[in-house]
Amino acid sequence: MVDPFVFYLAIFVLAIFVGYYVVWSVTPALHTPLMAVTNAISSVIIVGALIAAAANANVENGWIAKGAGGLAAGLAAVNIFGGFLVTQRMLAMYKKKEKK
Amino acid sequence: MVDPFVFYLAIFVLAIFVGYYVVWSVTPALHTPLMAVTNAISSVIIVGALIAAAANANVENGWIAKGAGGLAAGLAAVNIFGGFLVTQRMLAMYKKKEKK
Amino acid sequence: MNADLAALLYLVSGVLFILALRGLSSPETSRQGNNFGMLGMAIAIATTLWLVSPDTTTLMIIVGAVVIGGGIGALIARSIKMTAMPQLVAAFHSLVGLAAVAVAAAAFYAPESFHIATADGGIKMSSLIELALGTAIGAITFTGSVIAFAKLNGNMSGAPIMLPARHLINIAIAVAIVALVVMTIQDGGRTAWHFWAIAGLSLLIGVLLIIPIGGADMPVVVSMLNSYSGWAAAALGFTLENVALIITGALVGSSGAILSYIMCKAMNRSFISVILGGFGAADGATAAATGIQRSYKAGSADDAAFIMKNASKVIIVPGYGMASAQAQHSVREMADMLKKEGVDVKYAIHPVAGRMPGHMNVLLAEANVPYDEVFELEDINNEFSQCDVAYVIGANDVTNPLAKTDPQSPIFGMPILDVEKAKTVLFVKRSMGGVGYAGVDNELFYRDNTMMLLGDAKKMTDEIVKGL
Amino acid sequence: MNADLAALLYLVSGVLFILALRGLSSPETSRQGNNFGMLGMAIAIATTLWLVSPDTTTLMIIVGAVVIGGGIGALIARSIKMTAMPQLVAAFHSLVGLAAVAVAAAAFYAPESFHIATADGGIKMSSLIELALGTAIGAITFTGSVIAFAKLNGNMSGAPIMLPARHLINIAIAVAIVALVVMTIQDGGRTAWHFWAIAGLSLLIGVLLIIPIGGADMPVVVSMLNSYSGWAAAALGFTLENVALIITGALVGSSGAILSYIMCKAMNRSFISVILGGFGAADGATAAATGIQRSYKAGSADDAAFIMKNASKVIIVPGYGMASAQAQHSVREMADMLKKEGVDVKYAIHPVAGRMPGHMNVLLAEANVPYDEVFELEDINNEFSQCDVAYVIGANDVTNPLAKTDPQSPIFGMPILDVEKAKTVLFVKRSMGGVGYAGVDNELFYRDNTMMLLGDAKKMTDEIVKGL
Ligand SMILES: NC(=O)c1ccc[n+]([C@@H]2O[C@H](COP(=O)([O-])OP(=O)(O)OC[C@H]3O[C@@H](n4cnc5c(N)ncnc54)[C@H](OP(=O)(O)O)[C@@H]3O)[C@@H](O)[C@H]2O)c1
Ligand SMILES: NC(=O)c1ccc[n+]([C@@H]2O[C@H](COP(=O)([O-])OP(=O)(O)OC[C@H]3O[C@@H](n4cnc5c(N)ncnc54)[C@H](OP(=O)(O)O)[C@@H]3O)[C@@H](O)[C@H]2O)c1
Repeated sequence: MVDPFVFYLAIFVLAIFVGYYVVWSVTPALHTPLMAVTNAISSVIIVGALIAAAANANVENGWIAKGAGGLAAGLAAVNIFGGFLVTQRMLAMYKKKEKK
Repeated sequence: MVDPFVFYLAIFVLAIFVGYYVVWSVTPALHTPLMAVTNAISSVIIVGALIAAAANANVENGWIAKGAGGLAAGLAAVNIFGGFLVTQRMLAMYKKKEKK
Repeated sequence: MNADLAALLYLVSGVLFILALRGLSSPETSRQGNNFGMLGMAIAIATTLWLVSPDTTTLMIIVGAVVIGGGIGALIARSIKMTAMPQLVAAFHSLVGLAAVAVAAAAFYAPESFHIATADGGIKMSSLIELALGTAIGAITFTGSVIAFAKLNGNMSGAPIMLPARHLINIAIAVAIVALVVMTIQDGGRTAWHFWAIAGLSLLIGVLLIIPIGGADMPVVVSMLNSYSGWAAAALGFTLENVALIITGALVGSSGAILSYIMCKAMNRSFISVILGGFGAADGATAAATGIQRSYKAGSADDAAFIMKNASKVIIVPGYGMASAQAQHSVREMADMLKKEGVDVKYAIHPVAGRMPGHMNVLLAEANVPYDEVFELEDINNEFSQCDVAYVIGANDVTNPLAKTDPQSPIFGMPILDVEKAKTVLFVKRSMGGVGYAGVDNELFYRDNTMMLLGDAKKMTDEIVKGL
Repeated sequence: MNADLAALLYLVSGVLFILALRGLSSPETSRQGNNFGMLGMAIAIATTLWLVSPDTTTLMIIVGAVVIGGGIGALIARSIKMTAMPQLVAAFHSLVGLAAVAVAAAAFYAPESFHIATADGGIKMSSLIELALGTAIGAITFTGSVIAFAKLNGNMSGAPIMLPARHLINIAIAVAIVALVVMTIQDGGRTAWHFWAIAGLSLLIGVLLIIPIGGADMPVVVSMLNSYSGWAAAALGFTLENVALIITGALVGSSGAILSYIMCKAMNRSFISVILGGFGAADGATAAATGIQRSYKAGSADDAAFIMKNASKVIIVPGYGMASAQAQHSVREMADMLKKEGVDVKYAIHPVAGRMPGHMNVLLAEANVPYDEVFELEDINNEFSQCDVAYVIGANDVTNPLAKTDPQSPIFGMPILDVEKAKTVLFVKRSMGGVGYAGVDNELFYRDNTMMLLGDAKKMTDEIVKGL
């Protein structure tokens, strides 16, 4: 059996290639929304926060983990809602010339 | 434990994205070498051929596998040498204007 | 089976994030892309909740956190001014950084929940390394972004703060962090203060790294920190064995790095020189003082209105001044009036006009300027020679011909908009003394075909609108 | 440990293959890219040999196969004419397809070696599906490529062969293949004839799919088969749990698909219409017959030499005729002479000029034409109006203005090179009767500013060189 780490590494390496190409293909006019949306998606770290919040409260330090998880979930939520909504707001403003 | 299949699938999906972007970024002037080199690299199927050739000769049908492996290795070798060398030959021809 | 399905769903959400960025390749597809992003996030969250099957307490914590956090986020997103985007992005980054530290702390205190505990109650070595990396990068992102926010938002002076021997201090702290990581590994992650020391020193280094960098270089810093937050997420993704987190980390990491690169390239500065700091307001004043006596032609709003009304082609060149005066709506109005007079109006955007990439585009979009009237440098630069008027509003460095002629100038080599080729250049700025971001005088002000319109960008444009 | 290291090495080789394709984004980096590709292949082979640690017999088989195969490959690579590249690529694809079938057969017969055997001596279901997929796609690639080779190489007429009820036959075979796959799964892969029946039927369908497609559509077919061979490799990669194979399969699969798309797009045809076949030499003759009476201006090589010597700008437009006459060296010579006379010479290449993507570029490169004198359609198309002479050598469809004006024409909507805007168009072809690939008459022949140079492309150009 191959150690899963190797797979994660492979996924990471390929994702860097994808990131490289996908970002270069973003039009410069949308670089500000790009910054906002990368911000939003990097808050997927909330999955870690949820796991932490679900830590067993009865083990030693369980409540520390739960608290940290709750904090992280809240912070990430600010970003998720804030990031996606502000991006949406910005993108809604980009309009083509109306045909007359 | 996550089934390795999921990892291979993830790698496959990401590699398709990479392939998409990397091929679109190939300059049209090099489309012929592109066809030749993809040909060469698809012969990495030779790894399967080598495994087949190394099959245990003593089990039932072992020799069939060995034979098929040898055949596949030979075919793939034609492609590997042929593909990379012809690409090299082509690429060597692309020259810039000499400075006078 | 559950784990397999979850991994698949995380893969789906990673792919949706890729599609979210891919959508940004054109305004038409961008909105759908953003929806993909939200869907991806929803899938990731739902999958995690399903996996951990939280009890009531946990659920209350989570719901509470998400409702409060989400509410604040939504509120900010609705009320924020478009001109404040650079600050906002910096503020958001700081939160991602802090969240990463909190998650790492939780994993450190409750390794069983994260499946990284060893049989004897310690933490796996590989996980400790990943956690330490995630903590350090997250903490640097946090304090660094806070400083960047304060500088951009004006809560803190933009001037670089240069501590003596700062490089030595930084190196010493970095060495200490590495030593602590080694200690915590040897000890299997059983000593809490190791973790907090790593976090604390990283917070400190985040501050020290950013204070010597001038306020105007903050956009590059923000982008760099964005990249860092990506790598922190990826490091934690390895610990959590989470495909979505790894893919996202790599995407965000690349994105930030590429944007920093694009900015440095368009400013013709090396990334290293930005990071080393010291570039900022200080040198500006001196450079500006030299040019102050030269003669220039000043004009009024009515003069400008007259010239533009009689032009057949006008190119508007917005810059940082338009953003700080919030003049984008007035500019759109002016353009509409001109178009009614039969004038052909276009906008020319330099890649680093304003204070963040795409800054001008988003402001013009806010003012309802159709994006097909807005052109990038390469696409419009050779049209200046055929246009009657270049209306430069709050842009300065990006039009400065010194970038082509004076190898001594700090902006030498930066590609510029060739506004000087227009028949007439109208230059809106508040005073002859004020300089742009790079702090250099602009030769254009003193040319024969230039007319200076001194005044606030918004007021001046509004007056021109009246004059039309 | 061994398995981990091997997986890492396969990842490295996959990444090297990505870099190999990435290198092709410009001629400067392409040679290094090719070296990366070779290195990646070497690593993949070495890793596999290390993993299987072959005994002497095995080693002899492998070395024998590689020496013979590699020798043949090297020989072909050295001796092949550049004009025969389309055939060569088709031939190579057929080998990949056949190799995939052979590997699948081996896995079917010796599942233990491939770690896909179940405890009771059968084969895992997922592996059986992957094997069946690999076999079917591989077999189709094999026979399909053989037919494509024969049509391109002239061993077989290019005319489409349309069996009656061919769609029905194809569907019936496809259904039979699916049924066989189900049977072999139910039976755990214990019955050899299942496998051979799948392979056999797939070989048959490969033939049936390609014979109705006209010879001139073969480039699209070759590219499509390239894509198939990629997917076959990826399917086997899943069985072999081999990262290099999976990555490569995805790369090759995308590459072939994108090239097919580019070709169809540039010809303004739908991929479906290519695959359904029937487009070919037949309709050409009739269409050409109609235009034969119209009057045109013919010229001699000396006339052409005189006109070009006195021009200040000449654009050369090569097409399939240059390839088939092997006139590229003569063209280069002519261009050199003209340049000596002070004439500005450039080359304009249409994306589907010739018979495969990039065909003209590789021929011109062979004739030592510097690639910075060679321009793509978008980059040069507006220069025709400023040039004195367009020297069209063996190109036809790609210059045909009908594509813009006649919605009935089979090439309508295809972007063309605007040679008609040149002051003088010199048109080299063998006869007024001959038509291009699309089989339509070219209105340009009868224009006032066109001079026809009737004769073989190479001979005509050589004579012009003498005239200069
Ligand atoms: N966009 C990015 O991503 C980014 C990132 C980092 C750095 N930068 C740098 O930022 C600079 C951007 O260039 P730029 O041409 O846009 O701006 P700039 O060179 O910074 O010049 C701004 C101009 O606007 C005027 N101004 C300021 N406030 C005004 C107001 N309220 N009304 C009217 N005029 C006003 C200023 O003169 P007064 O003070 O006299 O009014 C000045 O002439 C470049 O040097 C670039 O390298 C950009
Ligand atoms: N490049 C690709 O990837 C690709 C793929 C699929 C299809 N196609 C199709 O192929 C066509 C390519 O267009 P094209 O303009 O390059 O070529 P074309 O339209 O096929 O025309 C070839 C021309 O060359 C002349 N010719 C042939 N042999 C000659 C010789 N020995 N000496 C002088 N002239 C000779 C022919 O006339 P005579 O017979 O009178 O000499 C004809 O006018 C397009 O229709 C395209 O859609 C291309």
